[in-house]
Amino acid sequence: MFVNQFLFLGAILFCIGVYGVVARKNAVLMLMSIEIILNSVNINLLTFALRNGSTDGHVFALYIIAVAAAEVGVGLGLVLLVYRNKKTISIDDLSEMRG
Amino acid sequence: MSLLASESEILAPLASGWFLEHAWLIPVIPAIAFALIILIGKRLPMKGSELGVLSMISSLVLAAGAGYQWIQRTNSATEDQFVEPVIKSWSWWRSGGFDFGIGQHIDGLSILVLIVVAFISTLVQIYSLEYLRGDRRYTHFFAALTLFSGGMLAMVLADNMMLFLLGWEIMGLCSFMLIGHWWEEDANSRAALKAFFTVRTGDVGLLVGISMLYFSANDWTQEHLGVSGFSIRGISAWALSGAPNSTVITIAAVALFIACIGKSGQFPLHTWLPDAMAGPTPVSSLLHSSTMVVAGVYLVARLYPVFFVGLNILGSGGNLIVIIGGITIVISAALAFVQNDIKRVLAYSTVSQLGYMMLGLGAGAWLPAVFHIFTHAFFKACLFLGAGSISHSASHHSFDMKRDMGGLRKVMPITFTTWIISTLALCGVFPFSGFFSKDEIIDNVGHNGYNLFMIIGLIGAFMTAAYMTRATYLTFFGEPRGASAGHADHGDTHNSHDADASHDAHDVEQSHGPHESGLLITIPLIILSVLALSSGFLNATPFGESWERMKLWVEPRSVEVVEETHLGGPGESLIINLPSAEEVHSKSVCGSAQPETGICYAPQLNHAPFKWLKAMMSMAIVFLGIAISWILSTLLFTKRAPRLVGLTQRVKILGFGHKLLVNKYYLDVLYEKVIVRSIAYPVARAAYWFNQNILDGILHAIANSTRKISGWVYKNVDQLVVDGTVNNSATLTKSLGTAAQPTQSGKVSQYAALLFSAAAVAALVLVIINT
Amino acid sequence: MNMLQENNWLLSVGTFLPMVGVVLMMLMPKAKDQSVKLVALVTSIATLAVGIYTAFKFDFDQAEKMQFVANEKWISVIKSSYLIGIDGISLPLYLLSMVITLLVVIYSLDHVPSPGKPKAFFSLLLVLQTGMAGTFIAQDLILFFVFFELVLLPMFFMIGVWGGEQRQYASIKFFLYTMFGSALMLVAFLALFFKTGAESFSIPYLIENGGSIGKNLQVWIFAGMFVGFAVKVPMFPFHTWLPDAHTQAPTQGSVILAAVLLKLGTYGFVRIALPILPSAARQWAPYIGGLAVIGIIYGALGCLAQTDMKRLIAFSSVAHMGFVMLGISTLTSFGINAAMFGMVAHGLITGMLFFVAGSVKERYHTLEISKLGGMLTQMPHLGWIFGFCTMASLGLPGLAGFWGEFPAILSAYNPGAGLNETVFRVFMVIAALGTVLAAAYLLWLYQRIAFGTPKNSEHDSHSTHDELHDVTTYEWLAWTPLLVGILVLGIVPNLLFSVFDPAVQVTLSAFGG
Amino acid sequence: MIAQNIGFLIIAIVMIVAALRVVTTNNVVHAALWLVVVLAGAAAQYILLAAEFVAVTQVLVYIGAVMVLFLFGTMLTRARIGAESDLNNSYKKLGIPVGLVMLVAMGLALTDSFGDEKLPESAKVVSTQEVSDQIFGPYLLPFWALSFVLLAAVVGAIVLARKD
Repeated sequence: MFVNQFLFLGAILFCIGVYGVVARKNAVLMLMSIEIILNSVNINLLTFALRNGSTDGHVFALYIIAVAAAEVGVGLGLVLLVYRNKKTISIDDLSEMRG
Repeated sequence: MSLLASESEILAPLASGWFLEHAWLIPVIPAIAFALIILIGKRLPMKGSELGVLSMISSLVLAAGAGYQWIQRTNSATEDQFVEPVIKSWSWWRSGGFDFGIGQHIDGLSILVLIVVAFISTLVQIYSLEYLRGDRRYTHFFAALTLFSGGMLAMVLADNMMLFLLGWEIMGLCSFMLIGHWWEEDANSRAALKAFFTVRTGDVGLLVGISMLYFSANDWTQEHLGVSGFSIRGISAWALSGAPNSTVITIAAVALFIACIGKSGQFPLHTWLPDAMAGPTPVSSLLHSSTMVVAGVYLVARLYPVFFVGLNILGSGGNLIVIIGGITIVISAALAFVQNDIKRVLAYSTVSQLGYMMLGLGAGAWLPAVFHIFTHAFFKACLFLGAGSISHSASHHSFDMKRDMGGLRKVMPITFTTWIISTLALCGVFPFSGFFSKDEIIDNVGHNGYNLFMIIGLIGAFMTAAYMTRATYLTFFGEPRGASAGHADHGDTHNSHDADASHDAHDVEQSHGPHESGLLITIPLIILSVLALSSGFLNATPFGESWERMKLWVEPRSVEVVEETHLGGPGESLIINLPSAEEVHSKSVCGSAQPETGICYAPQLNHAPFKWLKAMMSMAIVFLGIAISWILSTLLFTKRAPRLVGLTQRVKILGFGHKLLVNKYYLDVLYEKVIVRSIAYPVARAAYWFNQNILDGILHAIANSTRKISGWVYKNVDQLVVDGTVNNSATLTKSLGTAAQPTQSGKVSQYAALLFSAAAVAALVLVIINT
Repeated sequence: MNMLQENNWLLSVGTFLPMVGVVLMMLMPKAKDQSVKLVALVTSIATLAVGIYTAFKFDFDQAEKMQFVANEKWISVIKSSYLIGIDGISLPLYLLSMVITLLVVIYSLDHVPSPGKPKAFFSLLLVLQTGMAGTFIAQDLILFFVFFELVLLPMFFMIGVWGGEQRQYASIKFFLYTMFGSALMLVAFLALFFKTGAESFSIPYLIENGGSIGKNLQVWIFAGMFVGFAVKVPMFPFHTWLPDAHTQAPTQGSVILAAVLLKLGTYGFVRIALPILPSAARQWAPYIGGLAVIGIIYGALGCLAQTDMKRLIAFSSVAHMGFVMLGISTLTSFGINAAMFGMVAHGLITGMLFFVAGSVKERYHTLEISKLGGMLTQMPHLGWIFGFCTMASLGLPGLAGFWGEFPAILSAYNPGAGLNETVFRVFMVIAALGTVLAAAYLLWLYQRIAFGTPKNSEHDSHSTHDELHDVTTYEWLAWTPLLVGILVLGIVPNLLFSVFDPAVQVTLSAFGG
Repeated sequence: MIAQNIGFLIIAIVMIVAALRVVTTNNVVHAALWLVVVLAGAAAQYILLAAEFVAVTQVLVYIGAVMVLFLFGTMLTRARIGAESDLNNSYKKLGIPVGLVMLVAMGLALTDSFGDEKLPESAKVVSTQEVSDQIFGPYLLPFWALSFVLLAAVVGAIVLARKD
C-alpha cells in the first residue's frame, strides 16, 4: 500500500468537503460538509501514524473526533436558535453582519 | 527585365531546328488566345471559339514540327549516345540570391505529351463547336479550354519545377471552371469544388516536395551543372549522382507522389474523378481522361530519377507506386461494373488505366507506361466523345445506359464503329493500340520481378474487358430504351442530364429521335479511332527491334555523360557532350551505382523480351472477360425488354443453344441473383460502398469535423476566450470599483468561498514555488 | 548606410500634399459636395503623380540605399529629427498606399457611405494617406511613431461614423487594441534610445548601435516592439480586432485597412525590429514563426466557420498575414522578400475582395452567405471579378498571391543561420496545409455566392430590380488597376523582387548575410 | 496486501461517491444518510491503517452520536423530509474551481513529497493500551483541555437550544 493512496483519498474528500462548504446554503448540510473535511484529516493523521510508527496520530484523531462532536453539538444548537428566531436556516439569509 | 531571350548555342553534334528551339511558343499561343477570347471573344462571329481552335491548331503544328525535328535529332545520334534535351531558360525572377528560371525542357517525353495534348485539344475543341452550340457560356467554355491547354502545355515543357507548378495549378483551376461549367446546378458546382479541393490536398505534397528537392539539390546542381535546384534536368542528375541523402529524397519522392495521387485520381484520392463527369463531355474527354489526369503520371515520368532512387524502384519488394497503382487498377475496375452512367464507367476505367501507368512506372517499365499515356489518350478521348455523341444526338442528353440507351448501333453507325475500335484498344486486343502499351506494362512488371502485380494487372485486364463489354452492350445492343427509343420523358430524365438547361436550343432537333451526330462530332471520332487502331504500331515490340520507334525516340538513354558546363548566365548554358569511348559500350551504371566521372540523367532500365506465348495468354484472358461479360449482359439486361424475337436473334448471333433461350428467365435469376448478386455485386458494391461511404465519408467527416471544430474554436476560443479576454478586461476595470463591496456581503458561504479560494490559490502558489 | 540626398523635397511633398487638399476642403462650404469630391480626386491624383515621379527618379540600381534623404532639425530636445528617406523596401509600399488611396477616392465618388458627409469623409481619407505614406518614409523612430499613430485617428472615425451597426464597439476595439500595442512599442523605442546612449532616434544610427545592447535586454525591447507590430499585422492571438473592424468598417475603410494599414506592422518588423535587434530577432524567430503558422491554420478555420462574407475575408487576412510573418521569421533574405511580396500582393487582392464585398452589400443589402447565391447569373462581371480575386487569394500560380505564399513556404525549409531547421520544416508543412484550407474556404465561399441560382427572391419583391446592376463605371475605374496589378505581378514577379531584394539584403546584413 | 489494496479501493470509491452525494443531494435526510456511509468508510479505512481503537470510536461517536444529533437537528429545524430545491447558494459554481485548485495543489505536493513511498508492510495493530498510554501520558494536558471543551459545549448547547 502506498502512502499516497490514503493521502489522496484524504485530499479528495477534503476538496469535496470544501466544495460542500462553499456550495451549500443549508446550515445543517454545511456542518455535514465540515464533518467530511474533519474525517479526511483523520485519515491523514492515521496514515502518518502508520508511516512513522508512532501513536501520536491516533491521539490526535481521537481528539478531533471529540472536538467534532462538541462542534456538532454547539453548531446544531446555534442552528436551532437561528431557526427559532428567523424560521430559516439558510446561511445566506443571515447577513446582518454585512459591512 | 531579363525576360529577353538570349540565344543559346548547342554545340553538340545533334540535329536541332527552329521548332525545337522555339518549342516554348507552344503554350504561349494558347495563353495569348485565352486573353484574346476573354477580351474580344464575345464580339467575334463565332463567339471566340475560332480563336481557340486556331490557337490549338497552331500549337499542334508547332508541336508536330518539334516532334519531327526531335526524331531527326535522335536519329542523328548514335545508338548509345545521350540525346541532349533542348533546354532553354531565362531568368524569371530573383530573390534572396536565388535565380528562378522559366524555360523549356524538350526531350522525347515532353514532345510526346505535347503532341498528345495539342492534338486531343484540337479535336475536342472542334467537337465542342457542335456539342456546345448555343450554350449560354460558349465563349467562356472555349476560353477555359484554351487556358487549360496553355497550362498543360506549359507544364509539359517546363524546364523547372516552378513553371511545372504553375502549369499544374492552372490546369486545376481550369478543371474547376470546366467541371462547374453549368454551375446553376448545385451538383455540378459541388463536383467542381470537390475536384479542385481533392487535387489541392494532394498539391501540399507538391509544394513540400519541390521545396525539399530545391534546397537539397541546389548546391549540387549549382556546382555541377550551373542550374538551380528547381531545374528538372538538375534534379534528375542530382538524384542519380549518389549525392542525395536517402531519407530526404525518399520523403521528397513520397511527397511528390501524393500530389500525383491527387492529380491522377489514384487510390485513395480517386473519388473526385467520377464526380468530375458532371462537367460537359468534351471536358471529361480532354481533361479527365486523356490529358490533365495524366499530369501526375507525367510528373513521375518526368522526375523519374527522384522516384527511382527515393522509392527504390527495381529494389526488392514492392514500392509505394506499384502498390498504389495495383490497388487502383482493381478497385476502380470493380467499381465500373455497378455504374449506370456511361461516363462514370469511362471515368472508373480512366482511373484504372492511370493505375496501369503508375504500376508500370513503379515497376521500372518507364517506356510502356509513357507509351500507355500516348495510346490511352486516343482511345479514351474517343470513348468519351462517343458517349457525348450519343447523349447529344440519341439519348436526349442523358448518360444513363440502362434507362436511355440501347440498340444504338444501327442509328449511330459511325459512333458505334469508333466506340468498338476504342473499346478493343482499351481492352488491349491485338492489334489495337492498347495491346502494345498495356500488355507491355504487364509484361515488364512481371519481368522486373513484381509477380504479384503482374497478376493484378492481368486481373485488371480481365475486368476491363468485362465492364467495357457490359457498357457496350447496354449502349449499343439490346432494345432502345427511354430517350433513345424516342419517347423521352422530360420531367423524369432531367435530373440525369448534364446539359439540360443549356441545350434547350436543341430540343427542336430532339423531336426527330435518335440519329447520327453531325460531322463536327464524327470527324474527331473517326480520327481518334484511327489512331486508337494504329498508334500502337509506333512501338510494336512483337515485330522486333525495328518497330520500337518509341524506345528510340522517347526513352532517355541512360548513359553517363561527361559534361562541360559553361556558366554564361541564365539562358546561355552551353553543353558539350563527351561520352568517352569505353562508356559507350559498357553497360551503364546509372541508377545502380554512383556515376564516377560523369552525370546520369536516367536510370538504366530493362526491357522484357517479347514472347508470343505471354501475349496469347493475356489475349485469352481478355477474350474470356469479353465473353463472360457478354453472356452475362445478354442474359441480364434483356430481361427488361423481353421480346422473344429480338432475343433469339441475338443469341443466335452469339451461337448459343436454344435451351438457354428457353430457360432465359431461369438463367437470368441464376446469373443475376446467384452469381452476379452473390459474387460480382457484393465485391463491386463493397468497393463502391467503401468508395462512397468510407473514403468519401472520411472526406466528409474531415470536412464536417473541421467545420465543427472551426465553429467551436470560433465560438468558444475566438469569441469567448481571446475576444472575451479583451472584452472582459474592459468590464473588469469597471467592475473592480464595485468589486470590493460584495465581498463584504455578510454571507457566510461567500466568506467561506473566498477563504477557501484564497487558501487554494495560496496553496498552489506555495506548492509551485516549492517544487 | 549610404544615403543619397538628391531631390529630397520629393518625399515631403508626396506625403504632405494630401494635407493641402484637406485644408482646401476645409475652406469649402459644406454644401458643395461635387467640388469637395473634385478636390479630393485632384489631390490624390497629384499625390500619385508625385509618387510616380519619385519612382521615376528612384535609382533602381541602388535600391539598397536610402534615397531622397532629407534630414532637418525637428524636436532637438529629445534628439529626434525629421529624417526621411526611401529604399527598395519602402518604395513599393509607399506607392501602394498612394494607389490605393486614389482608387478608394475614385470608388467613393459614387459610394459615399451613409450617413454621407463627403467633406469629412474625404478629409479623413487624405489624412489617412499622409499617415500611411509618412510611416513608410520615416527614418526616425519618433517620426515613425507619430505617423504610425496618425493613421489611427482617421480610421477610428471612419469606422465609428461610417461603419455598420456595431461600429462603436468595433472602432473602440480597434483603437484600444492598437493603442495598447503602440504603448508598448513606444516604451521599447525609448528603451532603445536610452540604451544606445540617448544619442539619436534615427533608425540608421540605431541599426549601427543596436547590436551593442545586452542580449537579455534586447529580447525585452524586442518583445515590446513585437506586441506593437503584431497587433497591427495582426498576428494570432492579437487579431480579434480585425474581423470586427473589417465587418463594421465602410468598404473604403476595409480596403485601406487591408491593403495598407496591416502592412505597417510587418513593415515595422522588417524596417525596425529586425535590423536594430538582430540577436533578439533570432531568439524570437521560432516563436514568431510558430504564431504565424498558428495564424495560418487558425485564420483558415475561422474562415470556414463564417456566415458573413466580409468577416470571412477579414479572417482570411489573418491567414495571409501568417504567411507574411512566416517569411519574416525565417530571417533569410529569401523569406523576407517573400514577405514583402506577400504584403503587396495581399494589399491588392484583399483590397479588391473588400471592394467586391462592398459592392455585394450595396446590391443585395446583406453579406450573409446563406442569403447570397447565383451572383454569376445576375452580375456576370462582378462574379468573374470575384472569382479572379478568389483564385488570386488562394495562391494560384500566375497571380500575385502565389509569389507571397509559395516562397514563404519554401523559405521555411531553410531558415536563417542559428534557427532550428526541424522546427521551421514543421512550420513549412503546416503552412502548406494552410494553402489547402485556403482553397477550401475561398472556393466554398465562391461556390455559395457566385454559383447556383439567385436566392434573394424576397429582396426582389420590395425593391426594383435594376438595383442589381453589374459593375458600374466608377467601380471599373477603381478596380481595373488592382486587377491588372494582380495579374502583372503574378506573371512578372521580378518587378517587385528586383526592387526589394537589394534593400532586404542590406537589412539582413546584421545577421551576417 | 493485494486484498487490502482491493479493499481500500472499493471503500475509497464508495466514500468518494457518498461524499459527493452528501454535497450534491437535494434531500437533507439523504445527505445525512450518505454521510453515514462516508463515516463508516472512514472507520473501515482506519482499520486498514491499523487503528482499531480510533475506528471503534469513529463508529460509536460519529455514527452513533453525531448522526443522531444531525437527524434531530434536521427534524427540529425543518418539518419537511424530502427533496428541496434551495439547498445550494448562488455561488455553487465557485466551489468547483476552488475544490479543483486545492486538489491540484495537494496532488502536486503529495506526489512531489511522497512519490511512490510505501507504508510499512507488517504494521502491528496499535492496541488500545498504547493509545491510552499516550493519552494519559504525554497528552494528558490536552485531554483535560478537551474535557473542558466538551463540558463547555454541552452547557453551551443546552443554553442555546433551550426554549425560553
